Amino acid sequence: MEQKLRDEAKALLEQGKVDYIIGFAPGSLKFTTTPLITKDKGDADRLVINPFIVNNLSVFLTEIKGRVGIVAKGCDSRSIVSLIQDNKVAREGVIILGVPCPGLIDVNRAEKLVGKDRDEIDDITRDGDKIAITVGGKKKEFPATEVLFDDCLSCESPTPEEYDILIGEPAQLACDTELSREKIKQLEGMPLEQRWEFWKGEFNHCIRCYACRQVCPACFCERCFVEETEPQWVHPVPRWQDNLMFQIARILHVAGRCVDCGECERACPVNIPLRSLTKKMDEIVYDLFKYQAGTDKEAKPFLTAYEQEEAEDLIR
Amino acid sequence: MEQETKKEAKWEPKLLGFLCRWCSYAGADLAGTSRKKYPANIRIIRIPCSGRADPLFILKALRMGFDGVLISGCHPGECHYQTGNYYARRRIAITKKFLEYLGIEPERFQASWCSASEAIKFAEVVTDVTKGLKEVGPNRLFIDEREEHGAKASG
Amino acid sequence: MSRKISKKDIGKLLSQWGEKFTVFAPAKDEGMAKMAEWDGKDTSFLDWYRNTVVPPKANFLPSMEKMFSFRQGEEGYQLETPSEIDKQLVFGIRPCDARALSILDMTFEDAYEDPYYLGRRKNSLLIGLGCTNPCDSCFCTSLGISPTESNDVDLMFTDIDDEFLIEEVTDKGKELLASTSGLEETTEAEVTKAKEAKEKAYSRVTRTINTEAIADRLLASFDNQDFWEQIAAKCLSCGICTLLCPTCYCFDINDELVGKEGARFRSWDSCGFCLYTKMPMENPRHEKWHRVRQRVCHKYEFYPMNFDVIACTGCGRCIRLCPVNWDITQTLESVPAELEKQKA
Amino acid sequence: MSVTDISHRKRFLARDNVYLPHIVVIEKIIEETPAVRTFHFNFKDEKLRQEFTFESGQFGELSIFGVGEATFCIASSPTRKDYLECAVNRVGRVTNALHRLGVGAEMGFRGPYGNSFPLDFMQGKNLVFIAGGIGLAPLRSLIWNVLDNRDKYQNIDIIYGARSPADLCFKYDLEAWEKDKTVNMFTTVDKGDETWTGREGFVPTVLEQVAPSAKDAVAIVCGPPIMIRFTFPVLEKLGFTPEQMITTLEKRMKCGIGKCGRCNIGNIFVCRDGPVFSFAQIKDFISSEV
Repeated sequence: MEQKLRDEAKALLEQGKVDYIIGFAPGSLKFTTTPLITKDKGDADRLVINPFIVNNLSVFLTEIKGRVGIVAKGCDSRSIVSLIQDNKVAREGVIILGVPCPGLIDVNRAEKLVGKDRDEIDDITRDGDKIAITVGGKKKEFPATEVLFDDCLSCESPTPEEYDILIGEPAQLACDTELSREKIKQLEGMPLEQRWEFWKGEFNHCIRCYACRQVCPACFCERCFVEETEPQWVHPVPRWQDNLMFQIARILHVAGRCVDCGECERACPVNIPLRSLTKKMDEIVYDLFKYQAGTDKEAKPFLTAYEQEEAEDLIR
Repeated sequence: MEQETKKEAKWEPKLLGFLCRWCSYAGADLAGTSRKKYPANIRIIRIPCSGRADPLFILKALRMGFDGVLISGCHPGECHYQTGNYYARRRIAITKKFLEYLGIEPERFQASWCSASEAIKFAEVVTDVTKGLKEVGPNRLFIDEREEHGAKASG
Repeated sequence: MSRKISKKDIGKLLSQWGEKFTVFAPAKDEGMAKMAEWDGKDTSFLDWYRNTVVPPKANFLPSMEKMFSFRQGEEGYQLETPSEIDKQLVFGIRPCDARALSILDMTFEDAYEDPYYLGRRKNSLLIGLGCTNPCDSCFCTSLGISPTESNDVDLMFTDIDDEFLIEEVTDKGKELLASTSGLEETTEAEVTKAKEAKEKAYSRVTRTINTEAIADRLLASFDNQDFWEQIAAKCLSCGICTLLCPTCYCFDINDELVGKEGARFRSWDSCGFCLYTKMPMENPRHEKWHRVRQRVCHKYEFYPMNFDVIACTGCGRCIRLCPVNWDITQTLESVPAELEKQKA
Repeated sequence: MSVTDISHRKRFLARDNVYLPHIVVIEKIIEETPAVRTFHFNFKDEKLRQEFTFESGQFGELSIFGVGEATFCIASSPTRKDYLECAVNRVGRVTNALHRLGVGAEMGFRGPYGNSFPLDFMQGKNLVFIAGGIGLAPLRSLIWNVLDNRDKYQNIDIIYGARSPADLCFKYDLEAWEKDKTVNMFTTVDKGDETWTGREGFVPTVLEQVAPSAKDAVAIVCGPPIMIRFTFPVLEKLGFTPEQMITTLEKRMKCGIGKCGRCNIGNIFVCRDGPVFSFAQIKDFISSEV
């Protein structure tokens, strides 16, 4: 699979069909990968496909000028579609190298399962529905659903729906939608006050690094509302009130664009369970309007469209 | 911005209304001139269309200490700009659901359609929303107990 | 001369110190490790602690702090500074983070003294804890720092199996030790054991960078736009690497107003943010590569020019926490040698 | 195994809180252009009024409590001690709030910070002042300073330009300098209007026409970055050495005292090491950072 990707990428650059290839290269730490953005066909040999290709590379599309060949998992391809819907990316400007993805391994979860840090783990391997973690020469097996990312467990498009070249066979996914929204279910079960207390506690940690925004392909505004000074919607000092307000408004802004790729939660250095917010928003949008982000490149973006009759029961 | 203090003997909710100038704002006017009684708890900001009501308005109002927010615009099909209220409707719907999920009492954010001639409806809506706010009590969402006690918040 | 204490007595020791100081120790908050006010009993951090996510600089330069409050009265504006903080004792600081504080001291003492940061520094004790299990992202040894030795702390603890060996580093530490009960003398054998442990830990830091002539190489590459653009390509312009860097100190100042009262706050800021240098008409660091260059050069070129020390301690946080694995050690490796520049 | 020792660099000294502003009161507001107002203010505290001193080229931080702080150069001359002046262009949150203030309003002031123009170096020399737009503000402090000690300096040329006649700041000063026989004043606008009878053209172009001699001269330049970038080459052509060209730079600043980090050009902090620089000091960075 990897070889095919490398060959295709090399060919695209050689034939001048693209100016850039965006893909994944091995990371500098164990069980990591890093985005590779290159014009050099020699770099194509560094491209990898493995269960750690976590980044949603479509975030780079809005800033790169030129034609791009981009490696995209199912969720990433939906982000690209969403960007096409928003006129941020021209379909003909990208060549999508679709990579079927049977789910990504959440290293934090693996760490917790074996009680060791990432660099103390010898190996993590996947065999179908089982994931084996080796520590100190001892191999322990876990059901894949316990080690994959939450967002992967409810993935509806493990094989990209939008692509130009598909690398490999369509993927099967060990889904567990219930497990995927377990945190949301927990929150929904709490009384209102307790929920608010929960988020208050979480956003007390927020340091306003804005990684959630920067990593999000749907956050493509040239200037974010949080940086406006007149009026100043959100106070720049990182106190929980404004941190939370920033995040609520951000998620309202990406409603209908968020494809549940889970990047915001992964990027967060202080472990705020952001996906419990974004995924919930996705559910709200689907429940009320039967709209799913990034599934139809011809569709009007969610917040700029309407039906004559919808959601009337929420308004007096 | 004024702040409610616990010391005040009788607490009255503060409701901030964003009213479309073509309908609800005129409706509020009509309610006044035709002497329809509605609670004085509402402070009104006139907006050109309910489609102008950014969710940030709601958040900022709650952050500033308003107990509730009301957005009111033209009935579907009656927008002065043809479609503004349709867009507003989607935003209102997702905002309402989302705020509730976060733990904000649904009474704190309400929306209504109310035409220029519906003075009675407007008065009813405001009365009803105010009643709801009285039931849920003062907005303490963004108040930090630690800061109230003068402790230093730190990283 | 050194002392020792059994690991199981660490709780007692911290309680004893807690009578005189507000004790901070590593704690996990929702899985995130940071220096938190010690709860009076939990010493489980001894089992899991490697380093915190939020660096201990937060104890001295918090992510936000009130600089002063103001009130508009009949007589005009009245300003009031916050009262001084309690004496703090930070237990378990790693040598890299302790060095980082010494590096920050230089900026905050330079030209004008920063009363908030220095006030906290003066009022604090640092108890170092040798790092016997460094992470794969650590490269402290390349920057003249040992994972187990430090002259930037007041006392230094070294893990010798069931006990900690305690060394005095400063007079402040000596004083503290003299007034601390429940410590035992060490034997020759234990001192040797500690020495071995230190050497072993030192050799476990395997990631290295070549700091030789790094400032010169960076200066020579300063205008090499191609190089910087390539380096910056995958950077997301978030603030993780800077805000959570123990030697990054940049801050923002903002006012908050409620009625006629308000306060001025300072909070962490990052050179990675586009608006950081934005002026009304223009922005000298509008492009991403400008900002990435600023971060790298500030640490490895400008800080050494001003203070004769590299403003990086090799703690590895920026590598571990980066969402796209942007690795500063790789960048430094790839800075073109000065020679090439001369050719061009 | 080696551990470097940097403890010798530690020292603690007690000092007053440098971040605490002094209260100043606005005494007069002068409307310069539609967007620029000059605020004439003084300390509320009588003792500070007496004791406060500064030098031409230094700056201060003005606070509007509840809105924030911004950096302004002091536009008045230290030779005129009974007040301070700052010219404020309305461009952002703080400056907008400043423009809403009236006479009698209180602000906060921290300063003076930064270095100043090298008067010793300038003495006995021919001076060429080159300014654009609101960039005249810091030079104005210096020009009045020089004119109040006129006999210490030789020839004085002032070249000042703005986008349009309406954008010319300190019109009353321009008039005074026009009348002053000891000063050669060249005022220009990028584009005149129907009432404008003066010179038209960009500042660097006018400078080329005026062509002041570089001999025993110092050029002091301040204006928008684009003007500065085009002015230096002209001066070089006229024979000015980098040491003879002096400018004062503007960067985004917050603390004003070299701590908050944002105003650096290379290892130089504009607030702490500047804002006044000779071209020799900054020419390495001029392409990308100035």
